[in-house]
Amino acid sequence: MPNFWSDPFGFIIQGFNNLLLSWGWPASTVQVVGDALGAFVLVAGSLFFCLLLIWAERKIGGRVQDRLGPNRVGPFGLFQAVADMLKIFTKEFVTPTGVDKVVYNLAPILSVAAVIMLWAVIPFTITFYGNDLNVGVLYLVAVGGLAEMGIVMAGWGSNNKFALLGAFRAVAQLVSYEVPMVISLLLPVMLSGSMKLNEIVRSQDVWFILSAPIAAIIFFISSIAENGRAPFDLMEAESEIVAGFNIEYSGLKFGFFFVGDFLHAFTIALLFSVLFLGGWRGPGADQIPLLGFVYLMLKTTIMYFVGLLVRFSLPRFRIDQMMNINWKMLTPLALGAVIATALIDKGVSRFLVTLTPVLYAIVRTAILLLANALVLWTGMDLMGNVLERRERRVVAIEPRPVARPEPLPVEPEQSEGEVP
Amino acid sequence: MLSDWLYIGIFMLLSLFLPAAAIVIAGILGPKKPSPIKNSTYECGIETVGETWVQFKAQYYVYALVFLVFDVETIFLYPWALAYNQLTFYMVAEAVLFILILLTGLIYAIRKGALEWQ
Amino acid sequence: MIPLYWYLVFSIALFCIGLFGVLARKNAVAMLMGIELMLNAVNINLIAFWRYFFAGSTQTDTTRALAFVAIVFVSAAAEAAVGLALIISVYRRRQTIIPEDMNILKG
Amino acid sequence: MILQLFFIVIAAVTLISAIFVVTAKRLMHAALWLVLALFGVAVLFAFLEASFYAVVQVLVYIGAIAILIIFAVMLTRRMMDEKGAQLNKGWWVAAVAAAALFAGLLAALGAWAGFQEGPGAAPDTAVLTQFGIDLVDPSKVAIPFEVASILLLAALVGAIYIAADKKGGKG
Repeated sequence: MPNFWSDPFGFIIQGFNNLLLSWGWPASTVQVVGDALGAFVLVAGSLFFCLLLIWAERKIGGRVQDRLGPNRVGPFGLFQAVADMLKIFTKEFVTPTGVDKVVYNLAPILSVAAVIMLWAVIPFTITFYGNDLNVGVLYLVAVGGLAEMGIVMAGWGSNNKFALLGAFRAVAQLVSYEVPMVISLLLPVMLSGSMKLNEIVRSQDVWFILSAPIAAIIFFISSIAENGRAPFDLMEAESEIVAGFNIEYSGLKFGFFFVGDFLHAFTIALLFSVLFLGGWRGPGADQIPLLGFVYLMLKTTIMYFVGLLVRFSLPRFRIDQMMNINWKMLTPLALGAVIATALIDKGVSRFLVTLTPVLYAIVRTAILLLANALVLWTGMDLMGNVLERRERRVVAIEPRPVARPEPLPVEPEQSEGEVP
Repeated sequence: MLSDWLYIGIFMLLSLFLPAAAIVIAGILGPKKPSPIKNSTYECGIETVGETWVQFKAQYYVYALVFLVFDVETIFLYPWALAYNQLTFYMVAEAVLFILILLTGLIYAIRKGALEWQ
Repeated sequence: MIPLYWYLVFSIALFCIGLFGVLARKNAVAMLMGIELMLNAVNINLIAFWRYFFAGSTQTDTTRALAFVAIVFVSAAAEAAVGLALIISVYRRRQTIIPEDMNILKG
Repeated sequence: MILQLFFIVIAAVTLISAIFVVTAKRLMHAALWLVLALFGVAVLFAFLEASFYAVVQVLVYIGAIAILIIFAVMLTRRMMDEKGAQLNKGWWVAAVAAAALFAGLLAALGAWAGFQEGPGAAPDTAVLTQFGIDLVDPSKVAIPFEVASILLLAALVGAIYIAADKKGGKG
């Protein structure tokens, strides 16, 4: 029986199971009921946690843009998000004519469910983790793919030309940014030898951001694009097609698209810290699971803050720039990183086997770091002159629009004196 | 193995039903005053012009296509990545050949300009 | 436990529905959906046999079935990609994707 | 016992959505029913404890192929197509042929000996790692591994060559 202070989650679960067993329920039903309750807590918890995220995002956004952010309702404006929630719960659902009922209503639910389902496999502490699925990493990407289905349904279901166009531009962006994400996730799986997220965290004696920095950068960039945030937020950008795919939604359905959006921002930080920053690992995390949870939350808030800074400081990309970045820079770089890491690590590890485990880890990480630096340098160099050459050619061709005054209609000389 | 999927199944059902329940509650709470103007599709205020089914460029199709090819490539690469620690250098080179073949596909798509956004 | 023939009956049913889709549908894209259903039925069959005979056994190469299923995935993806590309290019030139109208070769 | 009930429910949902895929009036509805059918097949893979293929099914089929089909449906839309009957004239011949095939295969299945097989031992979690090793083991399945990449390359190059509109976005 873990004592309460060191491991509250384990204590509650253990206590609950013992209580049910004492009522004489068979072990299987206790396990199922425990699963159901754990799932309910996680799902409901993540939905209400989103309120805190909305408040945090608006507050930090305000401070970054040198303004206060919500501070009226409650201390530091904490209850602003709750007030917004109550308001939006009583909003009217305006459903336009000719709408495909089932598809129209299923879209917001699917786009929120796709984000919440990511929480099922995240390991919070050494004892408390949602589920140790042995295909955890692929499950994350597959569930991320379901969000695109939600967007397609939203665009097509609302029977609106602009929503349809907006939805397909959004899906084109999401689909193309999932390629570098899937390839960069290969590296943590390679280095840890397992797809279980718990196993990945446990084998991160050296954080994977050190031994696979390129994969970490590409994963972070493509998950921001997958979330449709700041530099890649072409989906609901004002300058683009009206309001993207969620034009025809109102009330809580419209709200749920943004609940999914805010929750996804935090989930990205959580996944990044689990996959690349060593999850709950830290001094003393094995003995005291609560400490592990604190470490995880610390790393996640830092990454969440970095995500917000990126969101509030970078201007928006044009859609062709966005596609160029993805297909010409991120995907080749991710493939290069996988190839370089695989070859160099396998080639070198034969000679390192004589070293002591600690030294082995350090030297291997140093070599991997070098490999990544090499790939990054050649990538940037290659990318650089490819993009420049194209830019120079394009600029050379087009006549530069110089503000030249209109040639005045030249009257014949002798009419100089007349007043026009 | 099955208990994992039982948990995932329960989790999936719950994450579909809780938002749906919230929407149903909001539907009950919210006022219902439909009017023909309110229910017309939103087109920046002007009447909808022409049918909703609008034409598209083939550009979207090419993105989904390249994504499909690289997605299917991961079916082979993830088991290989799982077993990476027990592989010899020759086996790793085989997988690198696999990646290189598909990298040439990507380079072909880039050079042909299919991935540009017209 | 679930006996094996349940899976086999299910995959036969799915295969026949897919076949009906291919034979009876007018639209070329709908025919492709029928083909996808048939390929899924094949996958179900393969994995059912793998699970009931090879999964936990100690024979040497039990993963041959998994490789077979991976190849079915690859061919389904390649077939869908090229098939849809053909349909789009035919649509672009002939403005129709009804198989009956594509009878230019009839002369 | 509950497992068998689950199986029947999932199989029924998948077959019904497959029937809708085949008979849906509007093409977009057929595509969305296809997504539900593919999801049912993924759940069946999970029943068969091939969890790698359950996740790959969701990732590849629903994440990529269904999106590709929906894009193709969108690219080849014409108002006239929607109104006409979706089934061609000889659809009942196809129905009879499919039913005959179903009966024939069932008969063949009945004749097969190894029927009362209960499921064998559950696969241990290392089967996927073993699959990874076999994929690149020259004496096992390394050849299909490389041939698959060549097939994918051919599909990619061919589809791009055909689909990329040459006259600058007239498509």
